[in-house]
Amino acid sequence: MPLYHNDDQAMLADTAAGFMAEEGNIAKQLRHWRDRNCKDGFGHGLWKQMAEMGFTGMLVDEADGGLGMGHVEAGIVLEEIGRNLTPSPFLTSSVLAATALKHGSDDVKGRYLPDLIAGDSVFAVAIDETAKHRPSRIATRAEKSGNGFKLSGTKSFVVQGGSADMIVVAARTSGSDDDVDGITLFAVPKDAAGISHDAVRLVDSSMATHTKFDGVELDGDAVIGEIDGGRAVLDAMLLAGRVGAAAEGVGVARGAMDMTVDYLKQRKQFGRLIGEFQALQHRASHLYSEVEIARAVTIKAQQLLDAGSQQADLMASVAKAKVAKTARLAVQEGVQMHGGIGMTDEYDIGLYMKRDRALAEFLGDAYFHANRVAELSGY
Amino acid sequence: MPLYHNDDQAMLADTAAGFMAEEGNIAKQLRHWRDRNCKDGFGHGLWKQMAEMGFTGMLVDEADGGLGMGHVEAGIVLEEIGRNLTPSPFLTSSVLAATALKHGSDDVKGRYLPDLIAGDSVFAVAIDETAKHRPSRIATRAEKSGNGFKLSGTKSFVVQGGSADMIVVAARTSGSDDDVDGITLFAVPKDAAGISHDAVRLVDSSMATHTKFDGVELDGDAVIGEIDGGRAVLDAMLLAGRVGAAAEGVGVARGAMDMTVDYLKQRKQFGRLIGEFQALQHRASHLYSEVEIARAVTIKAQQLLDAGSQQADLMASVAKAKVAKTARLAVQEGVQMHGGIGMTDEYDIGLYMKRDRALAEFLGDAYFHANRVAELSGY
Amino acid sequence: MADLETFRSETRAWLEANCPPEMREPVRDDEDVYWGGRRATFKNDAQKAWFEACVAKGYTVPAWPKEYGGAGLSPAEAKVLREEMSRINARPPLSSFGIWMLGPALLQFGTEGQKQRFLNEIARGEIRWCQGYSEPGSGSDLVSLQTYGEDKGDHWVVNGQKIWTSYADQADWIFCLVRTDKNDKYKGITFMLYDMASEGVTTKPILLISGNSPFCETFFDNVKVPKSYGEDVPAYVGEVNRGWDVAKYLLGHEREMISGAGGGERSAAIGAMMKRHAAKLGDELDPVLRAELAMFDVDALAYTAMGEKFLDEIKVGKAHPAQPNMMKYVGTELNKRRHELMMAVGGSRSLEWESEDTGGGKPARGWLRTKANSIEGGTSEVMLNVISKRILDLPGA
Amino acid sequence: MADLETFRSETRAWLEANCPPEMREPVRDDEDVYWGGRRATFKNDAQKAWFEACVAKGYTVPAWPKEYGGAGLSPAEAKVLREEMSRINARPPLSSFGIWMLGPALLQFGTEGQKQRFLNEIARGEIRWCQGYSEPGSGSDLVSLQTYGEDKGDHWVVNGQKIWTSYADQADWIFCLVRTDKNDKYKGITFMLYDMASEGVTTKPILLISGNSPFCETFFDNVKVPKSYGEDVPAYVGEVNRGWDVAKYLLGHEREMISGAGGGERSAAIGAMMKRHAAKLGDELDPVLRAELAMFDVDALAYTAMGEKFLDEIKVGKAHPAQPNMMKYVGTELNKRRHELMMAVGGSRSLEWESEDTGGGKPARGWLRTKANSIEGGTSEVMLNVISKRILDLPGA
Repeated sequence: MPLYHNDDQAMLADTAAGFMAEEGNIAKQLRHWRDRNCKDGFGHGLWKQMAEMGFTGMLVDEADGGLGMGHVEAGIVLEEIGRNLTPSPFLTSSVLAATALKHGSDDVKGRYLPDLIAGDSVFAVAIDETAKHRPSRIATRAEKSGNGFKLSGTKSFVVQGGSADMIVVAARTSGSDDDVDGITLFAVPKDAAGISHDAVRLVDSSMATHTKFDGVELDGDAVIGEIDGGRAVLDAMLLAGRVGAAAEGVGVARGAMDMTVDYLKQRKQFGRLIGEFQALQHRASHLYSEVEIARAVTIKAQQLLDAGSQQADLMASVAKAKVAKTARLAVQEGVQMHGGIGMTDEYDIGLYMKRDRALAEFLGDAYFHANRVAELSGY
Repeated sequence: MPLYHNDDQAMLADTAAGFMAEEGNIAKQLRHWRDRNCKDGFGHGLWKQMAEMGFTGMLVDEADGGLGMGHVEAGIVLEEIGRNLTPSPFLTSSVLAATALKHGSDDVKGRYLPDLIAGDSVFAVAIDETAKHRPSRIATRAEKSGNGFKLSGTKSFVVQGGSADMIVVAARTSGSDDDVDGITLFAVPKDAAGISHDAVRLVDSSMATHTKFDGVELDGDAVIGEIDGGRAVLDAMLLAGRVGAAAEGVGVARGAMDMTVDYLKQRKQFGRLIGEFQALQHRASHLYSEVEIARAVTIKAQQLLDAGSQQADLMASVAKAKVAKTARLAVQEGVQMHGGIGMTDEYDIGLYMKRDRALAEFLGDAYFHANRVAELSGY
Repeated sequence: MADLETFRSETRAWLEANCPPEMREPVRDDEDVYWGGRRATFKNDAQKAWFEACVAKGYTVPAWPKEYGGAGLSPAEAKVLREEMSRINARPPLSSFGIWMLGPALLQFGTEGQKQRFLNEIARGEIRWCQGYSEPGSGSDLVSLQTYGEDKGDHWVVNGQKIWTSYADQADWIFCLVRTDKNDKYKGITFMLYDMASEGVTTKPILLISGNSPFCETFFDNVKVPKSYGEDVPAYVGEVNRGWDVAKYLLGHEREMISGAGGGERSAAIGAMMKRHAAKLGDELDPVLRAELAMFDVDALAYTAMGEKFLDEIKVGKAHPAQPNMMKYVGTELNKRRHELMMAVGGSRSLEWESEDTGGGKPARGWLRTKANSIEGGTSEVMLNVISKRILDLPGA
Repeated sequence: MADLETFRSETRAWLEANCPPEMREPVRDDEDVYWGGRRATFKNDAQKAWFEACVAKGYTVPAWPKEYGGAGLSPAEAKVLREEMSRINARPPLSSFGIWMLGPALLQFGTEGQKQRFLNEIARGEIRWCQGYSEPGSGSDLVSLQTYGEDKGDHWVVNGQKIWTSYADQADWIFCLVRTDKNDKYKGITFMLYDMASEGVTTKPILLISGNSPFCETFFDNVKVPKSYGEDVPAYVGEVNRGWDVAKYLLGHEREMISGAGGGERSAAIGAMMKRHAAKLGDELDPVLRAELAMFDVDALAYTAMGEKFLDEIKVGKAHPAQPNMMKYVGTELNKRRHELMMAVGGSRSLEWESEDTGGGKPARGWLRTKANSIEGGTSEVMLNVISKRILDLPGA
């Protein structure tokens, strides 16, 4: 498969770009909700619109009411989300949770997917337990209890945890914290008895929770996939999420770069446009190169994932790391080249810097994934 | 103590700079001996001259016939050696071996130091056993045998191993390869029975050997310091050698930088001096900053070492790593900014690149020492 | 040397007697810093007592001459005082741009009358000053400033706009670069001093990405500035139209100050601290992150040595006059890198913007704050230009 | 598609029958490469047999038309041939600047007579060409070249000096940029073709830091170059004074080739290989070095994907015309970094310059060779300039 968008994908990209620029732009969404101190961190109206466009269920199989599209397509939407810094539960609900639910029984799918696709039900995912992404260690426990389970433990960095209706929780049903096996995934209602959320606003104005499960009682049908066999579901979910986060990061990088290159063509100092200064030209051209490459490897990872390739896992980590490094460079160069006004809240470039920080951290940062690339490569 | 040269040191710096530029310059020494395919890798005439100036014995106590100077002073000479790429056994003989011999008995000192100081006897040191610097692992063994020892093992990267008269060998007299204790240092005549040298020319035209000890019989008085207590001597020798190598590296970096900045002021392209291009200006200015810093921390390490501070070990690794990174930058920018002619043997900038490579590797590269900084800092 | 040791023990005793325990705690928020000025209030009695003791002793500006409110300490004595204050973690009794910026300019260029009046006001914390340099169109290219003072004989009428005026909304007076001759770019700027309460002065705080607003936009709408405030107290420093000399001197002084600060918190290695921080978060350092920390520590510790060398050389006039630009460049870039790494170790916890656990988002806000380091007081790009020109002597730089 | 599969199986059979086993081994040294030309000799019979089989089949230049010595393969067929050759590690039957550089220029700009003569000579390996572009004073600024051809009616008299002429001492003919109008910088250069055996041509090999001498200085002392070699065979490509168009085309082609090569050996991850290499040396990777390798592999694998995307986009005309500059810039900088890391893993062993264990210093010489990557064919700085101008459209770029 050639590493560029086919005609259908190019059309989708046009649609997504137009829609997100119009409806999801920074003034209309990020600043709007932030300045109102919105506790959800995103606009439900836009989310319903995205559902109407079919975006919310694009990764869900057609048989289950979705569009049956792949990660290249989801990445197209995510890149535009990134470029516009649009707050939405797309990554958590439509990529991570949707991927997990694919592994659920027909019963599970029937129960959750229609509302997810309609945008009526928002999903969060609860994976991390410390301040860094360590999915190999899961201490949250679900003990057998009657026909169901009792869930206890604490999860961190549950993005949309406060406003979501359901939370996909990775918990341990057997074995010890560092075991590969013994994981089970559960769909837990946000308001279940024994659950408590400590909602925190993050640097990018998104909302996340520290969520505590204190003997939360769950029916057996809350299980997604196999009991004790959840590692595969978790891995699939992480893989989709990482590739998705990379795509959103490409959008953040491109948005920051475009804004900065535009600024270089407008701002004058010392009687010249600052874009005339060769030192800045070279840095901008280097940044351009890195962004192109980050985008290429992200599309590569999407295609491998869609093709079910065993290479997808490695390439997902390459993409997540490369994008994290590149978007970081883009926002740093962006703020520096904007000079003083880049430090003001009035200009958008700082918002890109904040979003990059939170997005890069989500599902593993550049260091985590570079290390993972080494491990997967056998060194 | 202020972090700059005092009047005596400044005077020494003038002397050393003048002497090395006159007698030790690239045409007269490095190219001269290299183009004659000299198997010693350095000129004995210059070495005798350096002895006459007192350089060879500058670190040796006055009571033992030396100048009783410190590592700041040795560093002054080494910086000029580095700047002129002067091949000489100064680092191995007058820094490493001289430091080891300081720990020897009066008998040992009396036997070796006069010739060392006179420049009549050249010393090499045999530490590494693999292609990387791993002084924590010493497998070369010296077994008790009568009144003396039998030495067996193989050492690599023995700089000046072929032309030296004596080799200081770190060997194990007890314990296992990775033990801290159980090391003993020996002064071994280069031509002892059972010793064989595989001399190789290195990229910088210096000569080193793979040296094999096959049951080499040594008298008890070959021991430098205490039997089984040689780790302290080895550590002292390494410390002095690393600080010395850093100083030489500063010279390499400064030499490469100066040559490059000069070139920026001479070479025209596109109708302008290339030094007018802002992208190159910024890179040159960044390089200048790094070189200044590398030099500062090297002097800091020298002063701490001279003061017998416990901090010297950490700062030596900081200096060695910082200098390695900086000199690498200097030679890379040097060759690139020289363009095509930078790739020719006719121009000296490539010689700096070659020397930097060999020097940075000696006694641990930037990666080794950065890791050591982390370990010494407790992480 | 004996004298210095005497001075040290006296100082130690004086500090023991006069610095209240509450003033020996690290500064935790803005209220812990006393800025002085007409509208200033003390946070508590300890802050007031400490400030007043220092004013009486001349220790708000210890190295200034006694007749201007200082203690007349020699550089060596001033160093001893700094060391002794640092030993007990004593807070600065007074912070102000008067002390850091205007004072040094007046000491260098001021008339006796100006020094008597303004330096004493500063030393006693009576007047809080702000700085009016940058304008929206002139950041790095400061000399292109447009704020214009029309000469009306005994006064100027000033019109224009400044930006990045620190705490202008809380300041009493401003030292301000004003164009007084439109025909000469460099020799047409006057370094004026005037009251922020003058009619026609308005300020508007600038919200930064860190969520703080330490800077303002400041507007001058027909502000009347008298040319003199009394005998030997002109309303400008240096000469009319020669304010650029004063500004350049101060910019150099500022860079030196920023770069000199490199010896302290900014340059410390962080790896070990980060390991402990990770452990506190129930975590350990990723191997690749650990390696980045090691590489950072090498650079940070090397820069610390450079800072020491730089200060040693400054003292004896050995430092290249443009060296502060190098120090500022490297120090600020390192500090940005430091906070990037600290954020990485802190992970999702460090992303929190308002939570109690993070003291209201201190890690994130601090991290964002560092991004201004390489912009304010001369951008990294300008620093590199200056090094190219003044140190490397590159053509056309 | 069915046709392609037929072609594939035919090709496989043909290769099986015609490519001797000795020609299926990796290239180990210069002698393993056959460059053709008047003075060429074969290393062994296998090399000769393989070369002759390919000439007969048109496989020295498979994508060229049959009438010019090629096999007339379509791009898809050429790709199949490349894949099948690569499958059995078949060596290229013939290497030459005629194939890589002059051929494409003639196919684009040549007369029918030139194509008939010169392309066939190239395809059959009869004439070995070298390239005369750079001069001592004009490297990146190629258009400032000074070698001058004085118009003498039916011939030019060429005087001047070229540098970096690859293997000029072994070449038969040169394609050479010569100034023919001193009044127009761009429109005063002619792309000439002439015999290196002409009177007045001398060459002097340049010793490189790697110890090799693939390049020469080439001097022209009153060299007489006839304007025509027969009917429809002018001694220049394109028009007189319009050689810059040809050169620009070829430079773009060269960058594309260099950047396209990124898909192969250059872009592969190296961490795992380096771990094995360290183990072979009785060692293991330092943790910080391992981290650097991991960061490198991220960049290298990402660049591989970019290489793939670039080639895919080139095929359908989607790539930005200046994208080869970006590929060349990143690919060459990555390759330099790769060799730095390989040298680090190899430690003191990799420093050896002549030893048998290192095949005569292969690691070190290879490492030094990579330093030219970012200089030859347009420096990294020029690449960044081009990106600034043609892709980012930055002012004054």
